[in-house]
Amino acid sequence: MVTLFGLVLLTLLVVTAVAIVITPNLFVAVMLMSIFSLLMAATFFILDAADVALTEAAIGAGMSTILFLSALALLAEREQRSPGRKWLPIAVVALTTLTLIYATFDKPRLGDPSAPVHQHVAPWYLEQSPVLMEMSNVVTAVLAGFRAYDTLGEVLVILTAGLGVMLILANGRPERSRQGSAPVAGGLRHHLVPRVVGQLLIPFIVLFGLYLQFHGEFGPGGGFQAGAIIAVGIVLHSLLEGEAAGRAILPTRVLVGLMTGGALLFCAVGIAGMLLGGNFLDYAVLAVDPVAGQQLGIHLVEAGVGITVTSTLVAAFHAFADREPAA
Amino acid sequence: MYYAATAAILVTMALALTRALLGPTVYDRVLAVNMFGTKTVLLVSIVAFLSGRPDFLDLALAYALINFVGVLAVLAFFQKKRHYERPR
Amino acid sequence: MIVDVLSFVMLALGGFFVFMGGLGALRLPDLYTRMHAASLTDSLGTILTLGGIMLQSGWSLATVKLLTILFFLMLTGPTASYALANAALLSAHDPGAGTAPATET
Amino acid sequence: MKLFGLYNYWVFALLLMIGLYAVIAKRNLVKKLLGLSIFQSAVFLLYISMAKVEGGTAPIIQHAGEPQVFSNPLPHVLILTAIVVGISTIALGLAVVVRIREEYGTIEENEIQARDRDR
Repeated sequence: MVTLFGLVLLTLLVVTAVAIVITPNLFVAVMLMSIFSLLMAATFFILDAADVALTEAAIGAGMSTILFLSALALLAEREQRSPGRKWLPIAVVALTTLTLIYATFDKPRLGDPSAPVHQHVAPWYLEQSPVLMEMSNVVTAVLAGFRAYDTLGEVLVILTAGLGVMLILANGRPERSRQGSAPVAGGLRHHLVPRVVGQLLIPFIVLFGLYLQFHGEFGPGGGFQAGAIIAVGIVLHSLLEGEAAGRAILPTRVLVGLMTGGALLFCAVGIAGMLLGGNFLDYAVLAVDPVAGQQLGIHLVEAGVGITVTSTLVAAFHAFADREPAA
Repeated sequence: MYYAATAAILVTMALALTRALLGPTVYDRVLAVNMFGTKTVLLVSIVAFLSGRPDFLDLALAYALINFVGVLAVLAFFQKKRHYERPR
Repeated sequence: MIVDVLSFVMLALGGFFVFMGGLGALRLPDLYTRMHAASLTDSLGTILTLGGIMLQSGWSLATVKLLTILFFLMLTGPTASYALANAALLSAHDPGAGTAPATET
Repeated sequence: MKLFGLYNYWVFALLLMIGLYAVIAKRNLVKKLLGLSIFQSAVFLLYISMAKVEGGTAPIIQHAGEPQVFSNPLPHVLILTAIVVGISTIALGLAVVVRIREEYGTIEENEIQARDRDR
């Protein structure tokens, strides 16, 4: 029965995706993208991926919408109709779709326990993470423990992308933004009701993010999800109180420090393992008891991930929100 | 009865999506997005209960908190747009 | 037993109100009436649905979490509707526009 | 349910190609980025669908020792990180689009190319 609900959600997904591509208004497309993300998150949840659903909700419905909107405020909202010559892309896309669908007939059907994916390392992870690390959330154990090297790479990609956004948008027009800085800086100060409720929510959002950060070994949660949710909380403050106030609590220097600091904490944990006689990112040597060492290492690594993700997303938001549209 | 409630929520999701597609004003679409968020919270709560894993209610909580920020971001976007379009 | 019946009634009513809200948001003639339908039934449907699950799960951590969700939804839902209506009104979106079909019936 | 056993993969193929269409056929750069997001989400859907095990539950062990079926945690890990990487790369793309708008005054691909030719 729940699978049937999943089918309905998938059908709605396709409808939304088509609408996103068709609509000429970019603001509408971004709104539909937000719906698309919610549908996607619900689908992930039905497919048993609780952690992924949490990330998709925080990123897709929260951060992604906010970033697209703050970029769109600097751009033209309406897309120009591109004339003629549509048949070629449609033909290519239709042909590839048919080929892909034909290829799916060789795939094992959904949920087949004997599918090749489930035979290799996954059973070992499921078996060993409660033993080696005493962690009940296997996703966290794999993310920060067994495949930490992988995650380190991802964190560095996020860091690089965040620095890239800041550098690309760094050369603003200082003279002009000084002249006309005052008016938008107010945020939503004149919308009293949303402002009061929003301010009430900020501590709860940040607290919830911290809960996810530290509860990640028992339930859905971890550095990535927590980082995204805390970032949404901080961005909410900037939205309500204006850019200037948002920058005042977390200046760019601090943000850059946090971004790199999180990634460095991750690397430092790895190097500490090497200095103590293990391999890079080998947590077992961090404490006398190997299990305690594993847990300590995972907590530190997750903290590093959380710090980097939070500060990168906040910095990207500030980079867009601080700019004024070109004349 | 859970299934009936879930089915009602899914149908409502489809209706809200139709409203988001039809428009006609941008506010209709934002309204639809907001509705959609609430429905997702309800859907996740029911399915979490049905599958016997109440610890997944954390997800519903996350959705409830995040969705509101999205609406406020839209509001800030309108305000910024209005501000830059008026003087020029 | 009584709790079961009560929770089933609440779930059924919750589903009904949620559906009605969706129908209203689709069928009503202009923005403000649609907003009215959507936001009111959102609140009522949420209370009933989550209440129904709460009755089923008894006194446990799940109920506390559900109460928290309900609290935040009660806080954010009406605020979002208010903010939206306010924004629409500020942008000089005329409340009377497009009500013609409603007066016909 | 057996009939719909491949439905997830069909939706994956459709979404992938809808995203690809936006990237190759649309001239608006923001639209291309939205298409890229859809493309990305389609890949996420493929991975998560593969991870599902019939009658399984999310890979969070509740009571140790009790035999339970769990879905495959590995694709979850890969996609979890990919979502966050995805948003940071989309932000990077948006930053480039904003700079292009400032330099060229437009975000339509054909107009940008026309400007380049004139130079």
